[in-house]
Amino acid sequence: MTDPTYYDRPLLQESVWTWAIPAYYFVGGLAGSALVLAAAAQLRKSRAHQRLVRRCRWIGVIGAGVSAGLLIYDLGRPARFLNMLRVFRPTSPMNMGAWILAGAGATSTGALLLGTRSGLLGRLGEACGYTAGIFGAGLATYTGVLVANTAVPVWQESRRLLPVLFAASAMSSLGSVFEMCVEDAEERGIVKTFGTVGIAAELAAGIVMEKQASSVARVGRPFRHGFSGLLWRSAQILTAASLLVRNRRAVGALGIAGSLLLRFAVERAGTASARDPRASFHLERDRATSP
Amino acid sequence: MSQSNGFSPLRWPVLRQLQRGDAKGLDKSAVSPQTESLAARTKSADKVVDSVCPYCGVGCAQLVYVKNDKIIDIEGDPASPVSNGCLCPKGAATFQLVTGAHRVSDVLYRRPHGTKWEKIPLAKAMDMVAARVKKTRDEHWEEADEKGNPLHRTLAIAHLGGATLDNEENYLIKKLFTGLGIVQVENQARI
Amino acid sequence: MAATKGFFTDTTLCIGCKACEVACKQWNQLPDDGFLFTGMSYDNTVHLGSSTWRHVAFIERPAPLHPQSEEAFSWLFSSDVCKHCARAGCLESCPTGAIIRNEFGAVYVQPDVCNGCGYCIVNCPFGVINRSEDDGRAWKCTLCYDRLKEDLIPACAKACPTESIQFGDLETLRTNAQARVEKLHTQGMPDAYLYGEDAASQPGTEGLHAFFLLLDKPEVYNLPPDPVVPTKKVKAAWISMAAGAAAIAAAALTSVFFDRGNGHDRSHLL
Amino acid sequence: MGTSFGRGGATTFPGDLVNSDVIIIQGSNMAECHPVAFRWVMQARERGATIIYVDPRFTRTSAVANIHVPIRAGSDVAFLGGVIHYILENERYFRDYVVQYTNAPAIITSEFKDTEDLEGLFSGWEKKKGEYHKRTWMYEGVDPEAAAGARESKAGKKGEAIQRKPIQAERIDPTLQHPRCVFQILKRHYARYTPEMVEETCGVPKHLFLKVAEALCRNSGRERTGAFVYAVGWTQHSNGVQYIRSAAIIQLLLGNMGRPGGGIMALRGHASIQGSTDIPTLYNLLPGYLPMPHSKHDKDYQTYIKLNQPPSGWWGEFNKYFVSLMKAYFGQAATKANGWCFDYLPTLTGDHSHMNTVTEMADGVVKGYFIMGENPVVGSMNGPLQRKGLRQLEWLVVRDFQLTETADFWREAPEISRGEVKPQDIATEVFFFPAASHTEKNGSFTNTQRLLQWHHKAVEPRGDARSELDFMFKLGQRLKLLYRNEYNRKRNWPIRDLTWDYPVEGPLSEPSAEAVLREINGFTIRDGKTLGGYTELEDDGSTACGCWIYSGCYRGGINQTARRKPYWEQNHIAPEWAWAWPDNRRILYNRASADPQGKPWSERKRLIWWDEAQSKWVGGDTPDFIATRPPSYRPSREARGKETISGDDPFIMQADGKGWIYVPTGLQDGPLPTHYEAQESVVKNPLYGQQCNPERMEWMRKDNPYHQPYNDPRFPYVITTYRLTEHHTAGGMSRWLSWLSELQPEMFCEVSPELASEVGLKNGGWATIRTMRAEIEARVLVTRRMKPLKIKGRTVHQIGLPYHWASKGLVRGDAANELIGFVGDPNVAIQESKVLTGMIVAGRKSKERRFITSGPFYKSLPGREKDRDLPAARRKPTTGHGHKAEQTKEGNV
Repeated sequence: MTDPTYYDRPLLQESVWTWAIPAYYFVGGLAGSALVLAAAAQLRKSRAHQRLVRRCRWIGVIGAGVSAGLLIYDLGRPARFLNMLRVFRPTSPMNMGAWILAGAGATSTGALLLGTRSGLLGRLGEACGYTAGIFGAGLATYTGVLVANTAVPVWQESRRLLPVLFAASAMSSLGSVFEMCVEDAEERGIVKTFGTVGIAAELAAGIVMEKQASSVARVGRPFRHGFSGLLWRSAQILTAASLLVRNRRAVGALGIAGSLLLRFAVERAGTASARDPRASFHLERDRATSP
Repeated sequence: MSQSNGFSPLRWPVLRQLQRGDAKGLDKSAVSPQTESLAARTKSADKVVDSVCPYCGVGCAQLVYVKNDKIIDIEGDPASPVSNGCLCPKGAATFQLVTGAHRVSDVLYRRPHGTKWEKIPLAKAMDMVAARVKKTRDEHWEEADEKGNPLHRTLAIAHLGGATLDNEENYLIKKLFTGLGIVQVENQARI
Repeated sequence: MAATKGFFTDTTLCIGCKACEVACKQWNQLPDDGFLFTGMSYDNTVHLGSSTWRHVAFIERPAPLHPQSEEAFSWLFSSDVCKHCARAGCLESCPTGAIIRNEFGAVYVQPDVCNGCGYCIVNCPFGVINRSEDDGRAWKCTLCYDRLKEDLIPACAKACPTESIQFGDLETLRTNAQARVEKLHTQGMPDAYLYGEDAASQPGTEGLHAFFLLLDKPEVYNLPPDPVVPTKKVKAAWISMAAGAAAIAAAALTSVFFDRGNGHDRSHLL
Repeated sequence: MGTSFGRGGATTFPGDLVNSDVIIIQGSNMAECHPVAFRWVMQARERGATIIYVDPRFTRTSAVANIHVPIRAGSDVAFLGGVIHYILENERYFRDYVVQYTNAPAIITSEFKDTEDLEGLFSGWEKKKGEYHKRTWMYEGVDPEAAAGARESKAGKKGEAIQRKPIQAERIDPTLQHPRCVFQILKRHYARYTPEMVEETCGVPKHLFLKVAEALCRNSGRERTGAFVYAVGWTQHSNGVQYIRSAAIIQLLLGNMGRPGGGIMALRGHASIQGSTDIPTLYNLLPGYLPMPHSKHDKDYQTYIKLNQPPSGWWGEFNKYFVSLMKAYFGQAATKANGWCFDYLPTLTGDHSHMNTVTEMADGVVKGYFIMGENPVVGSMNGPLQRKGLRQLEWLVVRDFQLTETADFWREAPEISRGEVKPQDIATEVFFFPAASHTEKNGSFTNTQRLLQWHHKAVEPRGDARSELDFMFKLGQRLKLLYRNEYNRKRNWPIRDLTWDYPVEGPLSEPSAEAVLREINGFTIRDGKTLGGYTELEDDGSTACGCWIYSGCYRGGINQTARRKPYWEQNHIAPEWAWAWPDNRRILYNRASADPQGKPWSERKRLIWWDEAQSKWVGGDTPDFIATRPPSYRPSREARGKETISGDDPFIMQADGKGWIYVPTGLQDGPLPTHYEAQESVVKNPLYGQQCNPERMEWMRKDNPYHQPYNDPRFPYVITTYRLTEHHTAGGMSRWLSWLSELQPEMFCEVSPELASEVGLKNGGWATIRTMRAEIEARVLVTRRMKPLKIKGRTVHQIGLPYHWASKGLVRGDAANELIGFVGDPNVAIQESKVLTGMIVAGRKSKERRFITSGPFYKSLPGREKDRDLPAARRKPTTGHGHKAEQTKEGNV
């Protein structure tokens, strides 16, 4: 069958997002998973865990703040960032994300401020903590939906695993951050398990997702070719490497780099896919032929 | 800034969604004040003037919308049997042709051997041109040829242009130049 | 709510004059999108975008156009525009409510609300909407919403000299289009077909309010053969998200409750 | 067309094309250059009409036409001759129509010799003068001396030169059998224009040609009609008029004139190009196609009238039109005693058309130059020579919207950017006046269908911008002032007596355009009452009228051109929308839509008919006839003027009331169209020994060199130039607009894949195109729309060049017209810009000198030049400025 295009020009508009958005995927993920861990740790009322809780809350609060900053920075009209909360539009993952981020920011801050209080305020703080955990779980995963809910073939075809992948990567990145920056071996111990699970899941999810995306060869192409392919592979290698090395700082560094690179790889893959009219054409033809 | 986020608590669309029980917020609830007051700019025109496309010879009818002595829109006149309101890309660009920044609004003068344009007053320029015409005409007048055939003319002055001008303008050009004894009057009809 | 309006673009009547492109820019006062010689036949504006809301495609085709000629060459034109899909990706993905569906059934971007998040851009399966470099907002065809409010027809349809662009009530347009296709078939143009005229023919968008009569594969005109609004496929992603969230929670609880590092003892020692 | 039917204007209007059963578009890329007029062609197509398009290129018109015929540029006369041959051979002509309404039965003098006998020349060729003496082309029995009116001066425009001294056939043969009747001559003349010949001359495959001829014939006749559409693709040739004549002959043979869906539609490229010939800014005409007096012939008023007022036909009223014009010009001063100021008029001594003006300029004869709304440096031929001319001027006045290449010739030109010429060395004094746009002034345009449409002022012009009306009016006032003390000299009387008292209005006190239109319409001297039409004009000085054919446009003191009654409130002719000349007639010669007895040839194609009851002509259009003259009317022997038009003579402007298949007088280059090759061609004339039109205008000058007439090894390719939808002529109204510029942003050339591979051109890359005149560079567009043609077994490549760009504006590129030399049609002095030869190579142009005006450019070939002309036709004398014309002293070339 002939394979026509219009002078090989793109069918789709490519994303206008800057580096800030993939960076936000990472930071948001980090903050999100931190808040979940905090909420979990909050359940165990031990001083050791209190330290962990506070540290995670700090990561959550700062992370949420930085996230908001990155998002606003990327807007065409930053002054209008509040419009994100103008409507409630369930069809728009970005709108949902905005509410989640707002919620996570508010509750985690509340938890952080009230966490040490006693009495009613203290209990309110606790409640905030658990809610923040729930929001955090959303924050760490919704970006996967955000990316999947597009017309960009490679992103669309990654939809079944992208949120899981981002979730895993969020966990691993938290682990890595602790490996690198936290002296307290015990806290590290707790997070280590958390992170290691994440790394394993991240690697697994990545492989399966690439396979799924490539069920139409042309669609999965960006994972194997070009700059996006390079990023994608490097991300996997770095993450895997973080399991092998001994030095904990190195482990942390590799892990962070890995999950950061992962987000940029996904971003680049999308752009490459949007530039390739055949990706869309093949995907749609394939779907048309095999119902 | 001011017109940014339509975010006055009372007009907050989310509240409207709640009132309407609109779970998705895809249409009415999300309408902004500016959208509600949206209107075609031609609605506010002070006058609409009948005109004709200045490009090719088909003669498509145009309507020129004017507000505060400024042209705000030019489009086809649907009543025309010639064009039924249609315009080609050139005709559709007439607005830019007549209002564009490319148009010069000063009289410019380049003196002999000059290397730049100089602005001069319109009246002065007209006087200078009239003087040139007289001088050239007087110096290069031909009353009759060697055989005594009548000439009554000057070949030293010529004119070019007319196909883009109005009939009335062509009439005055031909009338005045003929009166001056200028014969080399030409236009795009031959170009 | 007024009757749903739309465009029927009949490419067999198009002469590629580009009056629609200019009439649109004139009415909407849009800037040029650069002066670039592309070498793509007579198409130098290439694609729809934030400053080009009508775009005429020029296709030099090594195939005959029956019944015009047996010779294996023909030149096709098609004036592309926002499809104002019945299920619109840009609309459903817009987080601010800047993009709405108006009383004419058209998809409209409210410039006073848009904050330029850029999400609609990756959500249009036709690559129509884009963000303006100049003012950071997303722009596309408005179906001349401002003109419709005054009962004026859109600028492009009004200018079109050969009625290739027809504007009107969607239902009427659909009937006319069907008749047109049948006529062309009897006149020896078996390739003529309608693109996206209703939900049945294009379930992915549930039908286009701006649909087309084409003579060749959609790809030839740079149109997707079977576009789907992203939200129709995203369910899997939401499930995946739930799973992911659950996984994090589970992992968190596990690592917190089953960690060997016995905090008690040490806290005693302190 | 003037010579065939009597009037130069398009005989119909685009809207009427919907009634056609077949439309042949040739010499016009209608869909691209007149998209809105093409609306009607598309509607005709949807109604089942066959659209046939003949053009060297596959254009946007080809894309939607039913049949596209690729043809070698410059071979149309051969193609149309082939059609005529086909019609005659297969007896497809509309016999009743031909016998009754054309001069086919007329018998021609025995002295006449056809191109068949003389290898491509007609009888009467005069070596000495280098032109024809037309006496031998005359009808038999008509005094040739009296008839040989046409002056040596090559003049007129688009065949609109009115015939001086027209005549009526004395002897006719209704059976069309007489060997010397026009019909038989026609048969012999076109005998060799066979399908095979068409194939080898035009490169049109025989089967395709036959398909076209058949489609045309099948859709013509009593029940069906076909129309021809042309534009400058036909006129801009060294025998341009004969292109149109060929179509006229076909339309007369098929009976397509004066009927709905028939006729010949001339598409004009400028808003008022028709108007600027009706009210001419042309040297050889006065308003209403009255000829400018010629120094040699029109010694005085009486002679002028004697030579121009025929005894028969509509022009029998000539004197009334002329006297009324002089009253409009000179008012009270024009009296019977002084011959209505006849000797106030300057006279002609030959050709004073644009190209001659430019050469005279280059030779220092012209000192001052006005240019209004035109950009000749880009729009006219041989740009280098145009600029050379401007450099020799003492003063130049340019009126435009912005500084054009013409206004800036002294600082921005190829030769200046190359340092061959320095601004400091140019002595020309230049005035630039900003012009008002059509939205800033009142006035009327006359469109391509002779329709006068008024446009109203919407806003005042900005700054010093003014209308030409205002400029001319105030220039006139100043001159009257300057001359007021020199009225003792007779030469200044015209200035003194010129009526120049137009009322002024508005904040800028501009002259009233309506007042001028009223003068054009005409009024009575005594009580200044506006006239209702030219039938009210008198030759006793009691009426004044600025342009007799426009008389009636201000009927009843109402500006008829401003009428805008919606089309849906009237019939398809829409007579109440604006006003058309003559007398608001929309389809000319519509008397021919009815048979000699006055009944429509067919109900399907009825337009006007004779109503016995009201005893007048009635129907959808204003009759182009004497409204109350019954079909049965026959003129008496001593009838004069209008009275000589009998009831069944549809072509009332013709002396004999017939459509002229054969033109006994009024044309310079022959009574019948004959195929000649262009000045520069790739092939030898396949039909005759005579290569080019023997009467063509040439300029033998160092700065206007020509290539070999054919097979010039240096210039193996055919070049043709044209416009695009997205730009307007020389770009003055489009290159400065972003909305248009982005659509076609750069100069490019169109070549076939075959040619591209032959010379190594890449799509999107650069190419350099050369002729003897100049060298330009352009981006390359490789496209299958350019198709190499097979001519006599060899491949002929054609190169397409749009001519919109130059050195200024938002989008730029070299100007195609730099390449083209001065060559002209003898009848109308229009230039040959649609076909020439040239060379194309890959890559950008060299940095060295590349303009012929800067010295020798190509080495001339060894050996003798190939002949363009038969020995008999050769060595035409040259005038002072290289122009080949009647004998004059050797010049300073």
